[in-house]
Amino acid sequence: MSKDININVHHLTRVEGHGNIVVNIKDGTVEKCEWQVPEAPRFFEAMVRGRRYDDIQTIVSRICGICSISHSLVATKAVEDALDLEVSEQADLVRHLMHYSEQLQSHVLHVGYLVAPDLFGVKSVVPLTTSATDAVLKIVKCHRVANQMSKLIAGRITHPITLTPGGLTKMPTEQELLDLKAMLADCVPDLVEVVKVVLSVADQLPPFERDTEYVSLKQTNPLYKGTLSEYSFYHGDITSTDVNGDGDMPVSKWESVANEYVVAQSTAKWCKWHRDAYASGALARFNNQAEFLSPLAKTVADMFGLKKGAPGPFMNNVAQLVECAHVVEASIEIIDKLLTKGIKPEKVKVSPKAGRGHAAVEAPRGILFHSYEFDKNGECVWGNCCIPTNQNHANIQKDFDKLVPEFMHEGEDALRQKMEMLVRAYDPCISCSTHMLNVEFVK
Amino acid sequence: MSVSTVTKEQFKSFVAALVNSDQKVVGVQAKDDKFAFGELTDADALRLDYDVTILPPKKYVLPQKETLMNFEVAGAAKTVCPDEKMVLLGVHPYDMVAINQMDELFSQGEYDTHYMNRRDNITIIVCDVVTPSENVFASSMNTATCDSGYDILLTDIGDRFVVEAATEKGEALVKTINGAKEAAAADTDKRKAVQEKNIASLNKHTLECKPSDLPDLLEKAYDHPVWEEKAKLCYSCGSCNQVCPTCYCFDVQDEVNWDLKTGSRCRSWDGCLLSNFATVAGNHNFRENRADRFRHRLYRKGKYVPGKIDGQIACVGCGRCISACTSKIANPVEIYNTLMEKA
Amino acid sequence: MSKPRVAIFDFACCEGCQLQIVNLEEEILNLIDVVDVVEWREAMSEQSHEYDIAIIEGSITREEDAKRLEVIRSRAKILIALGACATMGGLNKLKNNFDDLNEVRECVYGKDGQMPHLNTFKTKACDEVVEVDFKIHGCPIDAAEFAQIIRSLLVGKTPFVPDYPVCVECKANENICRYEYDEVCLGPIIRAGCNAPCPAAGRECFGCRGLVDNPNVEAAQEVMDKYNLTVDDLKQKLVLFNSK
Amino acid sequence: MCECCNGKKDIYLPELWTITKRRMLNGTELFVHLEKDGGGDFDYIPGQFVEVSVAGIGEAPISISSSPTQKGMELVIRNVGALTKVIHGMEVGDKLGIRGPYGSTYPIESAKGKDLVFVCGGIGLVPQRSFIRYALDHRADYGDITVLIGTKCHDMRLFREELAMWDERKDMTVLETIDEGHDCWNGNVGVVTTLIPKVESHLPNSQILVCGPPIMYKFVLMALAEAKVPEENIFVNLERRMKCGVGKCGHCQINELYVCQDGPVFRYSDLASVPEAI
Ligand SMILES: Cc1cc2nc3c(=O)[nH]c(=O)nc-3n(C[C@H](O)[C@H](O)[C@H](O)COP(=O)(O)OP(=O)(O)OC[C@H]3O[C@@H](n4cnc5c(N)ncnc54)[C@H](O)[C@@H]3O)c2cc1C
Ligand code: SF4
Ligand code: SF4
Ligand code: SF4
Repeated sequence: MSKDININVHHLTRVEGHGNIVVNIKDGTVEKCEWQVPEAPRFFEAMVRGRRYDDIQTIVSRICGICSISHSLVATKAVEDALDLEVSEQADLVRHLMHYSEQLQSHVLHVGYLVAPDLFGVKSVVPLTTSATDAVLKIVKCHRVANQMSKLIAGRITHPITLTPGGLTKMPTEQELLDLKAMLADCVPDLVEVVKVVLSVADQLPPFERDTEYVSLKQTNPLYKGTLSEYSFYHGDITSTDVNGDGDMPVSKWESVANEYVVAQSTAKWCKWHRDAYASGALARFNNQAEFLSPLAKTVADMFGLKKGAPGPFMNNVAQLVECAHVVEASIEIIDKLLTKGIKPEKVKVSPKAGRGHAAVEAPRGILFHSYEFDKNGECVWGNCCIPTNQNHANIQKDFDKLVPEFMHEGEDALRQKMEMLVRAYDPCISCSTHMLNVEFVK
Repeated sequence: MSVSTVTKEQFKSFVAALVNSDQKVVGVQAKDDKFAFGELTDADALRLDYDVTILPPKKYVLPQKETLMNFEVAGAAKTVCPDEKMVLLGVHPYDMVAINQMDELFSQGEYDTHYMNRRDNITIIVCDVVTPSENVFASSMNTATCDSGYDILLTDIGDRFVVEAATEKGEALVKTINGAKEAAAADTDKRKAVQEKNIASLNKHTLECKPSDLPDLLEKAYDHPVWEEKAKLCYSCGSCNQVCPTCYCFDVQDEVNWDLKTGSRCRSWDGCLLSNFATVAGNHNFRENRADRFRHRLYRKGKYVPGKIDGQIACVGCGRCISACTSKIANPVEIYNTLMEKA
Repeated sequence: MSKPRVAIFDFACCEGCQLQIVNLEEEILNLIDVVDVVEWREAMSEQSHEYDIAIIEGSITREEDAKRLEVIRSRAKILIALGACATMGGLNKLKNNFDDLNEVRECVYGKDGQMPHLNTFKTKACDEVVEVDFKIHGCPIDAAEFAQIIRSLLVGKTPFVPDYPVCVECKANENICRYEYDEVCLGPIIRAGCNAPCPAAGRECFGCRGLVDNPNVEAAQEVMDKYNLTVDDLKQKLVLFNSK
Repeated sequence: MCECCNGKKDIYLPELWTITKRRMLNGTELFVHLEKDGGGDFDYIPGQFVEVSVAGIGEAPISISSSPTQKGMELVIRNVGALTKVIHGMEVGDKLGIRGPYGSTYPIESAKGKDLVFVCGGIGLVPQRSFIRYALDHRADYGDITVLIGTKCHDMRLFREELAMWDERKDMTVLETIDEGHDCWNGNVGVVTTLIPKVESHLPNSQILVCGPPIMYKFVLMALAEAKVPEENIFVNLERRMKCGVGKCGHCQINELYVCQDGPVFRYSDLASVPEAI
């Protein structure tokens, strides 16, 4: 086997994660090992300038199709923070449903369509449609349920419509919620089947671990104390496995968590908090709040032997499955709560004022921060977004630094495959985590 | 046929029973701040006190989109027959008049089986107007009440409904209302009073001529400046067409299934205000100017369609186009009255 | 007959439109039954230079992207622009409203704004770079419309794309018009085909499908007056997806 | 027809016909000869049209170009859009869906014993051919037959062999012109109206039948007015967008008239109060 390895994976064009992998190994020595992000910059922070407060969520939703709900939600919250707007309890609960629908949709898509082919040793989900038709149909069904849920609550599947600063433009009816609940309950057995399918090939996840700082939200909203939503996606302070409850950061200070910096190998900015890199995402949430998971979610974690404190990036895929189970059960709990109180029509009236606001939510692939400032007419004068994929870039690099020496003896193909799988494990974004890593070998 | 009275409670029980039967029941329900016809699943949701529905009940005789036939691509086709039976509950008299006109138009000359089958499968319960809508002018169009087309006529006389069965179908349904009593003269008098009130008061806009004068009026108004004036603001959005109970123009499109071997031919609503309604190959548009399209609608209502149905004016005064037009230019009364000024 | 080969490519965008293809759910299986998807980075590892139909998502903002698109065009028999970014530049054209793109760079990246990989030019729609055969409108596209257009093409039929405004579908769905709440809605001048989900969800149409062929924008001034709105209110909305 | 339709026919349901001959007349016009599957009656009169469809693609009105004196039916289809493009790709043996015949007819009865002058612009020759052939097949019933044909350019001329045969005949006159001159053309050059003075003396007592592109009518009718042709003697064959062919869909309306029922052949004098017609 040659001692030289040159991996050059290039052209992943996308805001949240078109990436390149470049590895040069000469005579067994790693000369270069880089995770690069060369996406076409789109300048969202500039594009919101001069736009009105009620258009912000519409604009930034387009940062990413797959986490559009999270972007819309966090922007809406940041605007509400800036304009001092209160959101009703009912609207808050309904927004949770909307957010859960995206977690479910994104996780199913990621694990089911994008990671599963790796585990089955195929290049895409296409061959699985014939070799594992039943499993694929179950994945599709869970995906569809999540999408129908988005459509009902958010007005459509991608790029939500109903979000508006101060509340929602439309509430679901009680009948619609009842139907949704039935649909979610009906989806549980299919989800369990999907979990079992993944479990059956889980040994294909590379045995790789690295001690990592995990950053996520932590529930602080009293409304959700003692409920399944205590496992927070939507409210709370910023916490990390390194602070252990002592030194949580309020969301308004997110910039001192992310500590963004520009690196030459990337158009996207990188982040670090207590160490030189941190990870966010499903595993980070799990590692910080596993005790609040729903019963089924805990069962799923047990099936995979996933324990709080798990250090391996590949376990993020498992944590996503755990969260799928969790959000289904948490959604049902919220629907019950909404139905007990009854849905009341709401009309949102907002008067613009000057101010600066910050917000954070957990996107499926990690913690997401937005901040905006508005003038007295409600026109945006400044904006800043920090997306989870960027927060994970540095950590991906650190993982590479450890993974390459550990696995280079397996040869180029196996190494490249592991590196691609590692990037995908972070679910950086649908585009990055797909299999179209265009690999060229320079011999 | 019978004329009876029922209490509101009795009527509600009747609706509840109907809803619980395997019969499809469509009725007027609240939709946010407005009203719409929709499938009724709960008798309590029925709102017979509504002012006007967003869309007229024409959507049940001529749906927004319906399949005419299924086919094999480049091969033979097979008719799709609408055979769903339904009770349509709470049609206002002006909308009934509009359906009567469409019945005539779709059955005269070439008989349209798709429309007519749908129509034959519907049992219509008309109810006299309780709350006038903001733009209704049925009084001007002689459509505040109606005397045919329905199976049952319902009038709210305060504490009770007067229920008149007008057909065998209607009679059979009325028989299932528990507690219906034969209407006394006092009840029918009250009904008459309601109807007379409507004849006088469903008139938020007043047409300053008899409807039957419209064809002659239009005869001389083709080059009136009002067409250009109004149409300057026309978006060609066809909202006025869509919401009109008497507009029935349609488009036909083929759709292919995923097997690429089968598909269906569907018709859907069209509108003469839409900019390409009269465009043909070579991009020649026979009604290219907004004003020409704008005028065409008012001529259809007041002259062209009447020419096909014994002079009945094809505007029933529901006022929907007035509310629906974002540019606020579609009011037929305002236009017809303007034409008279000059004349 | 061999199945048509389809390749899907993305440029600057959020990839939400590709996601809508995935959102066809079970129908995706029908799709791969009738076409050979030979390249689709979002979903599979394979790549190919030989395809009949190229589907392009995203707008063009860099020299290297323009070149790549030209190569794709030269290989494809049919080129389809997928979604607002591709059909008209979409939201990405918001940045074109700034006179100086340098200012934009620095606004986002501060002193690092001069790094070469941040070089972009004004956002372009696909048809500003190469010839486009069909456009599938929307941000994001409507999955059902996408399916309808693809099936039409596969049977050799020119797909039906409405050239009438959103109001047509909005009215057919019995939404309450936003103007009744004195809100600006772009529905009267924006191309239909989406089935008016925004008014149905209680808010205005913000124009993601682009203008109809012959919009009556001259009427706007007077019409806005009728609702105590201003043309500026209208422009504020129009700029989101319909910047030049 | 189905049980639930009260024994009524579905007016929208096409019947299949098979293409038995096909040939391109020029770069854009396809000629097809069709036979009805399973035989059966199909009675039509010159001037009428059929709704032609390919299931899955769409439907469009197409004039019948053959004469009822012939067997089968002939159509000429210009490649302009979704449906016509697909028909152009069809072979002998392929099938078309046909509904009809629909619409008004040429005055084959009332014109008996009278002279006929056909003014044809471009593809306008197609429906006129139906009457021309009919008149030739009933030659004794009609007076002089004159056919004026204007075509945009030499390459677009239709039915060239047939025109040559007509030209040979002693019992009819054919005059042709093309808009732009061409090397292989030594005939008339100019628009079709330039032929009218050549037959002017003939006109006032003839039945004039006009069919061509939308812009042609205005000029031909002006020339005919100058030649003092009474409007009752002029018949125009009009085209409009059409979806149903049976007077329901509203697309083909010209003021109160429906092209599918009141037309496509109109007596010009009946169009006096129909401003949208010409
Ligand atoms: C009575 C009558 C007789 C006719 N006889 C003949 C004949 O003998 N031979 C012949 O070739 N043609 C004839 N035509 C014309 C023929 O019906 C049309 O050209 C027909 O549209 C072709 O159908 P298509 O599906 O191929 O074109 P389409 O795809 O329908 O469209 C062709 C063109 O029409 C316009 N158009 C159509 N639909 C739309 C739309 N939805 N929005 C905007 N524009 C649209 C466009 O300009 C488009 O390029 C006749 C028409 C009539 C009314
Ligand atoms: S024209 Fe207007 S008022 Fe008259 S029936 Fe139609 S929608 Fe109603
Ligand atoms: S509703 Fe008003 S703006 Fe729209 S087409 Fe009709 S007249 Fe024109
Ligand atoms: S809400 Fe918008 S799209 Fe709907 S009818 Fe009103 S203006 Fe048109």
